[in-house]
Amino acid sequence: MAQLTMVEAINAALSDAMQTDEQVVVFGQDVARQGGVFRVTEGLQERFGDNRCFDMPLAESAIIGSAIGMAIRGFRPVPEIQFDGFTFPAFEQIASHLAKYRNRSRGLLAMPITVRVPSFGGIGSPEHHSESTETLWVHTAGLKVVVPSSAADAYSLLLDSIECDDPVIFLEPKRRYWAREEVVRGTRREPIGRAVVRRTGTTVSVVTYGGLVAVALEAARIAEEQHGWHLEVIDLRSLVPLDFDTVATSIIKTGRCVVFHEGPRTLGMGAEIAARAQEELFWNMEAPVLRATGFDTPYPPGRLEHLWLPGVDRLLDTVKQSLSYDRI
Amino acid sequence: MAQLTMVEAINAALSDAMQTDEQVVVFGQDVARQGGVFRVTEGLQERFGDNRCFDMPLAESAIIGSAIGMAIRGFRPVPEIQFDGFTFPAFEQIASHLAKYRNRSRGLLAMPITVRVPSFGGIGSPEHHSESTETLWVHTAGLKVVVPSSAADAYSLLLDSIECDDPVIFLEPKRRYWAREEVVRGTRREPIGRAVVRRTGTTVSVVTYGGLVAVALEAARIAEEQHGWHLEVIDLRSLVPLDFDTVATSIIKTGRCVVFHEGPRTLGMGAEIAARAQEELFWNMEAPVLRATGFDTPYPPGRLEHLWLPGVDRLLDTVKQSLSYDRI
Amino acid sequence: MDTLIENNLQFLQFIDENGVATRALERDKSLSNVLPGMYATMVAARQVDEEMINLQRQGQLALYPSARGQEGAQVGCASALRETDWLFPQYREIGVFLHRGIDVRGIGLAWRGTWHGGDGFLERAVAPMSIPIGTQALHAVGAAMASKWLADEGVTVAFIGDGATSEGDVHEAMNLAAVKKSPCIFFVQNNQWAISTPLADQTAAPSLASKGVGYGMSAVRVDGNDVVACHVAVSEAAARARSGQGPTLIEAVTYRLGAHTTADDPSRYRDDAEVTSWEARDPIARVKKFLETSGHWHDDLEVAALATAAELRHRLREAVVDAPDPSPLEFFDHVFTQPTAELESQRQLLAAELELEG
Amino acid sequence: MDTLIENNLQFLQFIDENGVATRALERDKSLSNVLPGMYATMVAARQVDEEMINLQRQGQLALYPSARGQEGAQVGCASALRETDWLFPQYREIGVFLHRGIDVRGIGLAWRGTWHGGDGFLERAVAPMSIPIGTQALHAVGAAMASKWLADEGVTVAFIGDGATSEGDVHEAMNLAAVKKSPCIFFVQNNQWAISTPLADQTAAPSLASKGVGYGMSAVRVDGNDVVACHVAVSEAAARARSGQGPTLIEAVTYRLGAHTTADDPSRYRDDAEVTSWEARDPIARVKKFLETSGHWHDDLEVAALATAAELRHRLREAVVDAPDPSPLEFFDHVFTQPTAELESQRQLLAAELELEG
Ligand SMILES: Cc1ncc(C[n+]2csc(CCOP(=O)(O)OP(=O)(O)O)c2C)c(N)n1
Ligand SMILES: Cc1ncc(C[n+]2csc(CCOP(=O)(O)OP(=O)(O)O)c2C)c(N)n1
Ligand SMILES: [Mg+2]
Ligand SMILES: [Mg+2]
Repeated sequence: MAQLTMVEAINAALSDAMQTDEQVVVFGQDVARQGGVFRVTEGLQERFGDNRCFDMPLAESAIIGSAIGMAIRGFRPVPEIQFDGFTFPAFEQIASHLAKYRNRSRGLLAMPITVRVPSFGGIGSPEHHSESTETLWVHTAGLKVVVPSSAADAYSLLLDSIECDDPVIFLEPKRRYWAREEVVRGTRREPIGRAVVRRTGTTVSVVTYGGLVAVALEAARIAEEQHGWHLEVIDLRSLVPLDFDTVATSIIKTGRCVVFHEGPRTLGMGAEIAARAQEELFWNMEAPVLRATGFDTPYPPGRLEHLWLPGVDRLLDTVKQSLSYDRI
Repeated sequence: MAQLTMVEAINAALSDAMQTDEQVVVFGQDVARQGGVFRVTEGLQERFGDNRCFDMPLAESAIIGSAIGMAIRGFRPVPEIQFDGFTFPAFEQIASHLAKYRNRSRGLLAMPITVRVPSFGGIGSPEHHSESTETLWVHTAGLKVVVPSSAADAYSLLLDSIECDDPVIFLEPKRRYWAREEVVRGTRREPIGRAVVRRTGTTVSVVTYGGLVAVALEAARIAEEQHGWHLEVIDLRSLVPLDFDTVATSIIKTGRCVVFHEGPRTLGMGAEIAARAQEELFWNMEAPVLRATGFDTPYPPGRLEHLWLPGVDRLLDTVKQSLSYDRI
Repeated sequence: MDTLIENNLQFLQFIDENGVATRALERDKSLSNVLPGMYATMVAARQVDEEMINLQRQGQLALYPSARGQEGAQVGCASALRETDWLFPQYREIGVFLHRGIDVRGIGLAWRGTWHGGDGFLERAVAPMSIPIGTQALHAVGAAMASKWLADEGVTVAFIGDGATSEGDVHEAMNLAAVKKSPCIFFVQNNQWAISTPLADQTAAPSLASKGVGYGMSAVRVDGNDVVACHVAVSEAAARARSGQGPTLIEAVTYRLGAHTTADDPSRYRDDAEVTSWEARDPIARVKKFLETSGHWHDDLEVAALATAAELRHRLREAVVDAPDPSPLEFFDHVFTQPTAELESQRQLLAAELELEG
Repeated sequence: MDTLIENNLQFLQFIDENGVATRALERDKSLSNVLPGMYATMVAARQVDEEMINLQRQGQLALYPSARGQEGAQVGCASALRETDWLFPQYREIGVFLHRGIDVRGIGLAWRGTWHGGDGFLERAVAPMSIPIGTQALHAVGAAMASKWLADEGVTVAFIGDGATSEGDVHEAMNLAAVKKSPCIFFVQNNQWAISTPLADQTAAPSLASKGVGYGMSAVRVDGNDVVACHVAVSEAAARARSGQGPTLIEAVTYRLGAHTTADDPSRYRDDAEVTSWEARDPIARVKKFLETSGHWHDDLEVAALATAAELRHRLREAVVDAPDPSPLEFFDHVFTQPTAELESQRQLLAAELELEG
């Protein structure tokens, strides 16, 4: 049992998947010779050879488009897009083909492709390197969307994603890349589509995912200490499928919910969770679902991102606001 | 005063804008020689010459990317993307540049570009010709998103969009292209950012836009006749800026709201309206905001689209469900 | 191989528009064996094309893009490949589909709007028709890369149009294929038009084949209305690809005799005279003349070709006219391997709606 | 114009790596007037580059992509243009920025992460740095189209890298520029690497200049470490563009002597020997030698160049070290002409947060 960073855990998952299944191929920009700009794919080319792990020309649409061709011939591609913002040149291949091929072929053709994307902000990157892209994929029917929050979860969810016959957009929170956790090679955690309550509580349900799970847990600790609030923290883990049951169970208990995500607020995941909560739990809500999120502005320059990103304070302010709704 | 189709009204707006402002240029695939596959741009090249209205090679990213370059040099481009689904190859230029240039230049550089897109379903088109793309643009900070519902509104909103110094994604509901309305050249209606109550009522607020406004009005007529329900029908007209005040005023009156849009339900505009309504009008809601929408599946083949698209029945079923919530 | 060009307008042709051989048919024998079959498929393609247009006019199909005039390019190409070679069509490849033996039913139903992508394609190693222009070229390259790893000697073909060459995806595809030496053929049907946009507004290149230079890719320009030239060019390209020599770009110079689709009115943007001049270069008439003058013709050939074509037209009509629609509940079946809970509940909603309606 | 090539490896060079003239400098006179100035700008670029790296190491900048080794290409290009010609850089063009007189402050603050895109660019007809590879090439074409309509004799330059040539946007840009005969120059700094990807994994083309063929575009391959060759090639291309003869593709063959950025460790993927061999071809040393041997050198030149460079380093350091951040409330100012109601309320939220924090 080893304490691995998320980078190492993802590397381990790729390596295990390639070992288990010869159809798994890993490729992208700078993934082979260099082992990835974050070293996530380090050593894979040496170990599995040029045909299983290779570099691609600087062309994102080509990375996804050729993966689709490989999948048609029975492979299980795991392409990497170097950064969140560079999924955009591949948007057409993802939305028009990756997401729709199974449907177009009336179920005959699977698209067992996992698109790995180092994602989200928090590490002071230049423009276009800190985008929250999940809304794009969640709204596009036909894609699964997985967002791990820790090393062990990343290991398990990535193996699940690669084995899954549906296309998965796998968003890796860069800011958690170097956080360590015990990872047991070969064991799995909850499958894709299951949210996990990371901390139980009774005051307010905090629904989050990815890099903000750790922030929410920290906020919950502080809230308990300073205010005596018992926050329940739910890690969604996958946004499609969405485990709304786990969210609902929590809300039924607390009556209150704050969604915590870092992308822009309008039509971020908070909107969908809020819509679902009031639709399905109208009589259970003691307060509206509130959103602690990024702003509806372009992602800011590195020096200012800490003020843009929702952190402990914005979350606790929002929790406080939720608590300001009195029972009638 | 003339009864114009929406196609004619848009053509009139383009023509008037080009007449008024020499910086307005119109271009895209098949817009010049042929006058557009829907004949929206008919006659513009003859009238204004090759430099003001011209055809482009088959490359959507080039259409938007070059528009950005023209805007940098002071022009006011009005590019057309031939169909909704073909905005995807231009996604990067739209999301990474069109939406962000003003911010990147700290306000120095405006992007007075109006991207016209024949949009949405309902006319039995092949795959990729019936997409509802609004979520993509609404979630991307920096874009205005305008969706006219009728000929006269299209005329006025398009002139407003072209005059506006911000980038506008102008989504034209193809299914209303041939519906006629009286259009008074040279006069304007409510500006971008103002919703309009198309029919007043007290029972339930129906919030919609684009091609579904007419369907909602038809449903309201039937609802009144058959059930004695008085539906209030709100036409949002622009999704960014969103006129939530008009929606709120209506909900405060009715206590109930159904959002009616044709794209997939998850993270469609219904999610945002629902989230906002419960956040801001928690105590006013007598029922949750419900959604009558398309499904979370790829857009279906032409022969089945009438069963996929939300129509009068799905809307009235949803209204009925809203009314099933009793006051406590 | 003397047919490959590097940046010039050299134009590979074996049979000219009068049906006269302009170049020695090295493989004369083998070609004369297959040419009658190719002729029959071209005739069938032309006839099925006409039937599709009729069916569209009768409201049975939503839309149809005619391949009239491009049968030589299409059948010449398809006939030079193995059945197992994966093909990635755009949407106008009726000649390719028929050569591969795809049931007209599955093609017709796609254009009826019964289901996207058609039916019976994958079983014949043909990808479903691809509407977003140029995108399928990348799928062809990925499949070619796969063939190389599988060492199955497979070749893939990306069918693209002159318009498609302007799209970024086609560039990325050609570049990738050349870098990876993938066994992929880019078969461009340069039919001179992309809807209303003529070639001159699409590119300033001296030829589309000349684009091969900038990718370090073999390229050849052929008379696309000469089925033999197309067949030979693709045969050679396929042989090269199979032997590890990488991709080839083939520009088949042809003409779209009909409208872009049944929704299009080409009189709005092009002269009749141009169409007439290309009608004189018809790929079908030309083979027939050649077969006649070269002594390979016999009337049974025409009779058989027309009979097969008639049968296909009949079968198409039977399969398509008033064809039943699938259950709309199928919407939810093919999104994922298993529908999500959310999809399940949406299915129930639709099921309830359908029940109400009876 | 004899320097334009069509598909070959011809390589335009005036001064070789030993500082020896390899070709008659036709414009000998005028060049010897400007060469000392170009030398000074190259020295300044090298020095500012070093200061940026220092500042990054000291935690004052978030990141910096060194242009070491590419000064000849950059200054040679920029010096051949008018001040009013619009430039569309990628991100590594420090030599271009300095030649244009952009304040080092505005460049430094961009890499500090104070504001995206930098400051002082637009005033000098330079677009903000563009991070998504290849995308800015299309902006350059649009601006060139605008210049043509404005009849302002303007030329635009798209700066792209060898890696960028693989992106679809660059293809669409070159094709569009050629079709519209736009006054646009595609200036490719082929520095052999795209992060860890060497040219051979990026393209199979015989040269990047050869890509001009498939667009019907003039193209030339120059020694990118020879500032004179770059200057001449761009001058000629600009003259062609201004006289309505359309775009030109210029491949400047150079080398990225440093890491991709300060976050990169090139020892992971390339040999020191390769770097050493290119160090011998340094563009700055070469001009100096040439000036010396051709009798244009005097020590004041070096003194003045170093003094200017030192001043720029100083100014950069002053401007950047512990530079204050803008108010985060500015987030809401530049999204639209006027903030929407929703943005207004988000601004209030942030203002309240900031107040709480004191
Ligand atoms: C990405 C994209 N943009 C636009 C269209 C609309 N469109 C359909 S066919 C066509 C022209 C295609 O021309 P070409 O590639 O020459 O093929 P042809 O139709 O001549 O066979 C266009 C612009 C599309 N289908 N996809
Ligand atoms: C669309 C896109 N994909 C990926 C990246 C990540 N990236 C940054 S620089 C770079 C290499 C660029 O190479 P080249 O064009 O040769 O320019 P150079 O860095 O050598 O100056 C890559 C892949 C990016 N910025 N944009
Ligand atoms: Mg064509
Ligand atoms: Mg490079």
